[in-house]
Amino acid sequence: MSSAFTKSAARNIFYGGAVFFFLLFLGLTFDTMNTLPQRDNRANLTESVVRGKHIWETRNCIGCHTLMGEGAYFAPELANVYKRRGPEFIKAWIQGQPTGAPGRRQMPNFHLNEQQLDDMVNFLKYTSEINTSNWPPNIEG
Amino acid sequence: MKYKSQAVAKPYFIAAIALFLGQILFGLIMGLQYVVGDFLFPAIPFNVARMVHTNLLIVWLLFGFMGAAYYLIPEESERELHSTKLALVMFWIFLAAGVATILGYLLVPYATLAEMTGNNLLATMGREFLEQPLPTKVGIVVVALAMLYNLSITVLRGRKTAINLVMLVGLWGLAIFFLFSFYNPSNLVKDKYFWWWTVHLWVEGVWELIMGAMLAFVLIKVTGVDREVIEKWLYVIIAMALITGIIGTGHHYYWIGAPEYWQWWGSVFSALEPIPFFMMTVFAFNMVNRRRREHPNKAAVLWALGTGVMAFLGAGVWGFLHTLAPINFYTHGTQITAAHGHMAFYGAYVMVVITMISYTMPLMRGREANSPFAQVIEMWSFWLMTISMVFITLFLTAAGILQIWLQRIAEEPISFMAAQDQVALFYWMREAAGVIFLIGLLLYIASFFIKGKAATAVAT
Amino acid sequence: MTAATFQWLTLVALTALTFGLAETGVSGSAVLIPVLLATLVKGRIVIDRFMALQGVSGAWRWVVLGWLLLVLGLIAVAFQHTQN
Amino acid sequence: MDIVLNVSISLPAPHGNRRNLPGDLAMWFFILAELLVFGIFFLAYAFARTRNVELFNASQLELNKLSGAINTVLLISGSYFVVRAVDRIRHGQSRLCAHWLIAAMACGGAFLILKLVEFGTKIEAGISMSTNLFFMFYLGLGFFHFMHVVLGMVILGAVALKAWRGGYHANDYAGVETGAAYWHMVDLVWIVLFPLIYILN
Repeated sequence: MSSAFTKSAARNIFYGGAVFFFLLFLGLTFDTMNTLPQRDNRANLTESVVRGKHIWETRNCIGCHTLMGEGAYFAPELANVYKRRGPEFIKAWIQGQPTGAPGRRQMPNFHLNEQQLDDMVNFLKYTSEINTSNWPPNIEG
Repeated sequence: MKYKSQAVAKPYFIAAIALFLGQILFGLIMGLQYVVGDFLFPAIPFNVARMVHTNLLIVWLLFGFMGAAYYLIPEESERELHSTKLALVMFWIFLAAGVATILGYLLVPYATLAEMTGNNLLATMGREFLEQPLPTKVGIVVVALAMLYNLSITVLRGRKTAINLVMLVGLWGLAIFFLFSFYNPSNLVKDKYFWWWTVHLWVEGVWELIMGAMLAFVLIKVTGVDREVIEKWLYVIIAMALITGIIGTGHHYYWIGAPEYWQWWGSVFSALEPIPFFMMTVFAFNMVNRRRREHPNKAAVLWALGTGVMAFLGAGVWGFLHTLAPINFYTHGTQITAAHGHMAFYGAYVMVVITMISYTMPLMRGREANSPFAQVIEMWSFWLMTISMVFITLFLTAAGILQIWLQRIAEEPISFMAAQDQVALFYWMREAAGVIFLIGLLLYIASFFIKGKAATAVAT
Repeated sequence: MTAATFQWLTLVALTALTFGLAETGVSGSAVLIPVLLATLVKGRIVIDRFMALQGVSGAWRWVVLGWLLLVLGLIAVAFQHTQN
Repeated sequence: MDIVLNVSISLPAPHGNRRNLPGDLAMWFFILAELLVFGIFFLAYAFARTRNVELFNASQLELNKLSGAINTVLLISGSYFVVRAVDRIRHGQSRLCAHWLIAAMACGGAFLILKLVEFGTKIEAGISMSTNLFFMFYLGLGFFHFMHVVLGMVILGAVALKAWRGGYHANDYAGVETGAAYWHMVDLVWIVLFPLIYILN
């Protein structure tokens, strides 16, 4: 009987396994893309939300905050901030930065105008309505 | 060093270490901002410091991978690099792009930087780890492609070994999956879904191939164990890494709006992700135990073994801790993630790059190993950095557990900022461990400047 | 090759038995235990005879048989659990 | 691992009447990983069911048990044919070996067709992996296993081709055993999957 451990078999397992599981991943991704319309709140993806996302990105908000748990862990989760604080609080908060309280974490002022603030709030509202399987565990994020 | 062109790795490694130092300095700034919130505000807000910290990490690791590739591929292929000049030109382009990007982060408001660099033409900025301006991203692709051309030609015309093929596949994968960083749909769920195709498929996919190839290369050199044995184990280990890691991407899809079945697929596959790391640890120790020679570069051997252990602890154990969906429901987006990220990056990628540097640098400087004294200093730096990283991880884990309890589980959950105040003590201790890490790194850098009688091979 | 043919026919017969049991519409332990036992026998035949792991040096036979026993055992536990 | 590494470094002579592992060790690592994944999924199914018994029982009634049983017989037969193929190559009969392998692949092909019909009716009924937890397992595991049958057929095809061209001999047929081991694993997994998902309630 031939017991063997050959490099060629190991190599074939590597290439075959990698291709196999990548194809499986593509299959699952295909199903995911078909399922997303029921979950990703795309119906409310308005022009304003798109502008809001752009502001979110170009102010590098993710450098301090998390959004759906992803980002930096320096400042509060914002995917559900619309539900936690409401639109007016969010706008006032952004405008009121930095607090200047000594020793406290500071957020820069981004000098957003009224329309940009609305876009930002609309983006956060859209985000808060994505189906995240009940995450976060509670309103505190 | 068998081929003259291998020396092109030297500037890559020097740049890597210099940027590593920068990364740690900004890490310390952030660590302090965690407890003294207004430190350096508004000169360097936290988000800028973090961007510099993480981007420097990525860039210096890429420098390390590239340097390693330029060193090991000629040696494995048994011929000179296709074009040393191209490799050098790419080095300067990449360094200039990297430094310009970091200066841009520090000197220009991010929104202005975005406008200046064409982000309105193709918006790719402002997403975690992919904050680089468009020209930098394009530059990364250009440098990567030029390198791949250079290396692929070298391999095609030379000897093909498991090590140079795996290295090449890993680097090609790195370039290909980076292309997803250019895809930024306004649909946030899709954005996040494919963002992970760069981030996860890098660090838990193709980077593991690069890491495996580098480790295998050094192990062959320092242990003298038969290439055949090392190469087939390399294949088995990286096969396991991809079998578990590709679908393991699912552990990032639990709470971002993707279908709920990812909770099952992600949990099952990522629960198995520690296996390849465990195999790598056992592999490294086994090969060193059955070594056929005593390599005079003891520091390199130490780094190689350390990589095995710390990668398993950081990526394997700390990853497993919070990868199962019911646990991740509570730990997602807390200091637990930070703890895992720190030890995994250090244990897997920082240490493997240093292993490679530690083995090759003396050779490129004309000796088989550094003087015993220089090696002692280097080994001190190993222990200082490694142990302080263990403590950073432990403190962040403690902070994370307390944070989760206060903010997410307690009867009356408190707000994020209130919870942060409660865990401040752990942040102070983390910062202290970070200072030790910096001392370790400074010792490491110092070890390059220590002269002394060159060691000669000792046979036992 | 008569042995393998016999094993093959055993496997087919056990599959028919499992299917027949399900068709009778009985449920609970009456179906759980015989079906799991039939599965155990089928799995053993495949592992020891078809995969030819019986008599192989080293731990491989027990690794694979152990997998079968563990999985079937825990399935039994889980299903028994719901019946109480 | 230590023991295994020993094997790899110096192939020891078979001790006593013990045989060596049939097929290549690398394949057995792959098989082990696959068994782990399937095993965890099976247990996840069994324990997820304990919290959703009614849902699982009700959804299970919508499955085509007969199709599942026929598929079991197909895979068992495929496995048997592969055993015959290994036996033939042991006698140096390359062509007969290839014939048996092709017969096994035909069984696999029939399995795939039946499975596609099963999936087709479910998809037409608007059922997907997100319908409920039972169908997540039924479709997810079913598709995962489906892909394994495809991979198994690719492997058998490669082995059959090499056998047909006379690439194996009576004293050199590790490749046939390697392919056979994978195919038996695909069978073994289905032997557990069929009663678990189609029958037990």
